Amino acid sequence: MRRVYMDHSATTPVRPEVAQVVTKYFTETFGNASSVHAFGREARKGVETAREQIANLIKAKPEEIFFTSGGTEADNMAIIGTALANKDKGKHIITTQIEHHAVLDTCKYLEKQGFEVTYLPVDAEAMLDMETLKKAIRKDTILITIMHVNNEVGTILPIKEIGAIAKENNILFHVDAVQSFGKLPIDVNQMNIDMLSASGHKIYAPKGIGCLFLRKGTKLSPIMFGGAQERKRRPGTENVPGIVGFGLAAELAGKEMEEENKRLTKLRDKLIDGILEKIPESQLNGHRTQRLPGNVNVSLRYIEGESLLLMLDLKGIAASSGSACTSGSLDPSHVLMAMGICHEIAHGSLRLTLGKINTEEDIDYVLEVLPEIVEKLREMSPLYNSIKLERREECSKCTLTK
Amino acid sequence: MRRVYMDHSATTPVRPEVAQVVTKYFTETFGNASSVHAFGREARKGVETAREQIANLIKAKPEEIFFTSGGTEADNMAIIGTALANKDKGKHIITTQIEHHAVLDTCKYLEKQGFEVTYLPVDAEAMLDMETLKKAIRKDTILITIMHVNNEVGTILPIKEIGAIAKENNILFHVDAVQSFGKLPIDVNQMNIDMLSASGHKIYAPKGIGCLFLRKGTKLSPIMFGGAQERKRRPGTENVPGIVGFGLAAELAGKEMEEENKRLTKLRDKLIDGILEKIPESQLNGHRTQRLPGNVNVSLRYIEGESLLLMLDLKGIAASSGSACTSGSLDPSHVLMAMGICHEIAHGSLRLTLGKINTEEDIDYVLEVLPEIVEKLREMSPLYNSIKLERREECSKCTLTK
Amino acid sequence: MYTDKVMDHFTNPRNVGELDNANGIGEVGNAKCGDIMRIYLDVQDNIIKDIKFKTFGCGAAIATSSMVTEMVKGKSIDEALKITNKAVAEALGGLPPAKMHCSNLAADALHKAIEDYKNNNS
Amino acid sequence: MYTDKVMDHFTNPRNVGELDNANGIGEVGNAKCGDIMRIYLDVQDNIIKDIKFKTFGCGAAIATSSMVTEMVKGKSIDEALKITNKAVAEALGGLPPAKMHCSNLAADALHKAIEDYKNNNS
Ligand SMILES: Cc1ncc(COP(=O)(O)O)c(C=O)c1O
Ligand SMILES: Cc1ncc(COP(=O)(O)O)c(C=O)c1O
Repeated sequence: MRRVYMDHSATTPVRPEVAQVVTKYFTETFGNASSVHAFGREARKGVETAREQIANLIKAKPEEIFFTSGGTEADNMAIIGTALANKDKGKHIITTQIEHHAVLDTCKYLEKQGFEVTYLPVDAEAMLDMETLKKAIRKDTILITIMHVNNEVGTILPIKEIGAIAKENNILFHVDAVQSFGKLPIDVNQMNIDMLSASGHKIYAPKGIGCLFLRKGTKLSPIMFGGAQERKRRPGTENVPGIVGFGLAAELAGKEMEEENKRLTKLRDKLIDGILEKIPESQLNGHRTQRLPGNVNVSLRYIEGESLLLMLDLKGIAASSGSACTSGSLDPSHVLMAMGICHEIAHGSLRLTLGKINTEEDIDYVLEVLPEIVEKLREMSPLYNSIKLERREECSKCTLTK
Repeated sequence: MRRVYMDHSATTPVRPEVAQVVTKYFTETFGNASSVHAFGREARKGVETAREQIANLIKAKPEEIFFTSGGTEADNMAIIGTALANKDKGKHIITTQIEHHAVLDTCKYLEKQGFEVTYLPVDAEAMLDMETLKKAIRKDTILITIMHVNNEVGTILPIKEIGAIAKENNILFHVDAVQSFGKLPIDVNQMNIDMLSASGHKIYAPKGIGCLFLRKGTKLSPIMFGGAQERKRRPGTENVPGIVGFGLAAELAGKEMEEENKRLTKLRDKLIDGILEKIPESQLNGHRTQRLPGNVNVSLRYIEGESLLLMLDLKGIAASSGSACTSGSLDPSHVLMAMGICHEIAHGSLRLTLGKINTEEDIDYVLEVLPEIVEKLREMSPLYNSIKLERREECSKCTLTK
Repeated sequence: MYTDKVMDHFTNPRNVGELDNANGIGEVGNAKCGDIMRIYLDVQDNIIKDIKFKTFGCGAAIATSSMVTEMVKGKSIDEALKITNKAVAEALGGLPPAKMHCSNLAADALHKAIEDYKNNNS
Repeated sequence: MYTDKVMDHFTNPRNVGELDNANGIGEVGNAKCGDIMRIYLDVQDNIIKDIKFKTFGCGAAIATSSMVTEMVKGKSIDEALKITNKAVAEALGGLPPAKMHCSNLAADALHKAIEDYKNNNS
């Protein structure tokens, strides 16, 4: 059976060049980077080269990069670290309703610790309004934390404008760039970013490695305690193979970005247009143009996301959904909810995220298989074609008023 | 040049069987373990198999194992998590003076948060006295956190006795087993352990993966926030390749433990006896018999550890030292200090930790090279053979009174 | 995640559709939660002569709907009333823990349909 | 970590030893901190005719000791007094940041030895 992986925003395979170097650091250059001896010094060299590669990609200085165990830890470090280090200055944090849980749940934790958090609403395309942001700023605002690209619907947020506003108001600015790092150009200086989170496994490096960019001079309280690694900011034996792999993946991503984005945008648009054309009562979620090149997110009315994923899976297609049944909670995606999409339609959302390994044939295959599956599930659905449909009120009732 | 790696307590190479399976999970079974589709389900299967492998090694249940980014995170999770979850019951924590910084610095952080910590002294062999422990217990003691094997001097602490005392007093017991997991038999039930930290890279698995055993029903406040992974106890995309590699390494370690320990004990004793015999004014640090099979820690008077390491390194031998110059701080090893060893002698400490890749020839090589190096450095040392030696008082002055 | 039996009923659901001559219809769940099951009954002399379902929901929801229709087709309504959600899950070889409540409602829908039939004929 | 020059002076230290006929001896550091440098001078007509050192300490401590002896051998004590710890580090092609203070004391030891010589001869 043909296997088509279209879940690159969830995770990516490690690319062969990276797998090779990581393996070398597993078995040959395996030293502890803190050791004095040659095994240690060789490992240290790999770590520092990676730090440069990562810094280069976002126009930072190598000494501003701190390696973490992934995007979640980087988000926690930045947000909790800033809150605790600046709690004497103020207790107010601004974020959005569409952040990843690594940001949202961290903010909720801080609320319990006495901080106040404003969760900015977004519009129907998951876009943030700058006036809304400006109005939310208070005298005691110590941090703005906003994602660059939304992981579900792919909308690209106006980070540069947000950075300018943050700077004007002298507020620290953290960007969750887990979905944009290595995929979109980032310049931490031009964009006035003070902190930025990234994760390796989204750009063909291993899982379990990420980093935080922390602008020189930015105060941060640590969230973990122990050894003096990462200039005393992140304790624990450095994950040298992961770091080296992440560095190489970042460098390659930078080199290939422009061309790969052209390719992915073409594939993405073909897929979006094909779905909207072939499947009635389907809609695109997220911004049509301010959108990550590889992201397709559609809602296919009258059907539920998990059963859709299972059907696709039986045809070899790997995708994801914002349905409650795949989120582990009772509610569908908080992102789709924040965009004002009703529960029923949110449950029927489908995310296809493209990457290096996808070809035009993959797109054709999905466009061949998906309409049949949707038709089959709709035939089973009591919501579809039902004379009783008009009587239903859930959709109007459940639409969250933002 | 012959290369002899004798720093296995710092880190180990990934063993070939493990490297192979990890690479497979990099490029083939690369899915996100939380995904619904086949790529995700295959990854999930790997994770759950690993959880069983780890649980088996310490006689725990699979659902009591939570994967972390390493030993440091597991220590932080256990200690901070227990403190915060039980702060209404009491504010007192008991640990020892010879813990790893991942435990010590976490305790120091908690002291700033209003907790009280007793750091138990140890004797000249880094052994803990049970009466001292019993006396330290207070009505408001909520946690005892004590390491199984000391990472510097290799002394094996009486975990079973400590566990019995903890249980008798109804106090939670956390064990930093980073240096014993996979090397010594552990039974969390027999030993009355409630929490236990382990790390992959000490047992031939990759760096950046570890775990916390958490006895069912034990309350723990989280230290990181985000996704619902690891049954909501540890957020972030699971490091599937690392987890799978850690699982396999744990299983293999369990299978090979008895035989490998016999082999390592023989090599260790040959090395200890050889050094003490060939090098005058040398001493063994740590317990002579209650000692990790692969650990050799000696002090070679009149010389300093870093220069000793450099000399050894030039001969291809990788080792470590408790000297200040290798610890990143101004003082030599806090472990040697706690054992009452004077600064001067602590600076001249040398740790050689043996592992799978070491052979009897390696031991012979070190026994050939080390005495010459020590002689050379002593010739340079103003402390050696000096008529003024008698006048020096540092040694008596600096010996820390415990 | 799902047993082979669940996947079989999910991919080849039995008795999908509506019954024009239904004399009992039952529905549980709502679109907000992502699950709606509707069961159509054709009851003759207290025997379930025909049964159909339509379900909006996850794999477990569809499989349990299919399974319950198969379990009661040809049975008396008294027998059908004895069938529990748990029995349906067991007949499928079990469901993932997370699915045990939210998507395991097919017996409820069946009972509602029988109730509806009884109301219609009382 | 260390430059080639540091490693050269560390592995082949110049002027190791003591001088029986020393007329100036200087020592800095202490064993507690893990660094002791002792410098022996044989000064004749204000010229450092011979110089030796003994050092207990890390690689940087040994290399700086060796380097400083080479830098001043044959020089006048006035010239020698102008040599700073920084100059010694530079002559070695630099030292790791962590080593800049703690192990970079060789010039201090030299100055102390010269002082000792002056005291002995005043
Ligand atoms: C936007 C965003 N932030 C944070 C994360 C968390 O990253 P990680 O899984 O590496 O912890 C992810 C991905 O899971 C993400 O998409
Ligand atoms: C006893 C002990 N505890 C904790 C740690 C920390 O483990 P890790 O480096 O995996 O964070 C180590 C090793 O570095 C150790 O030896």
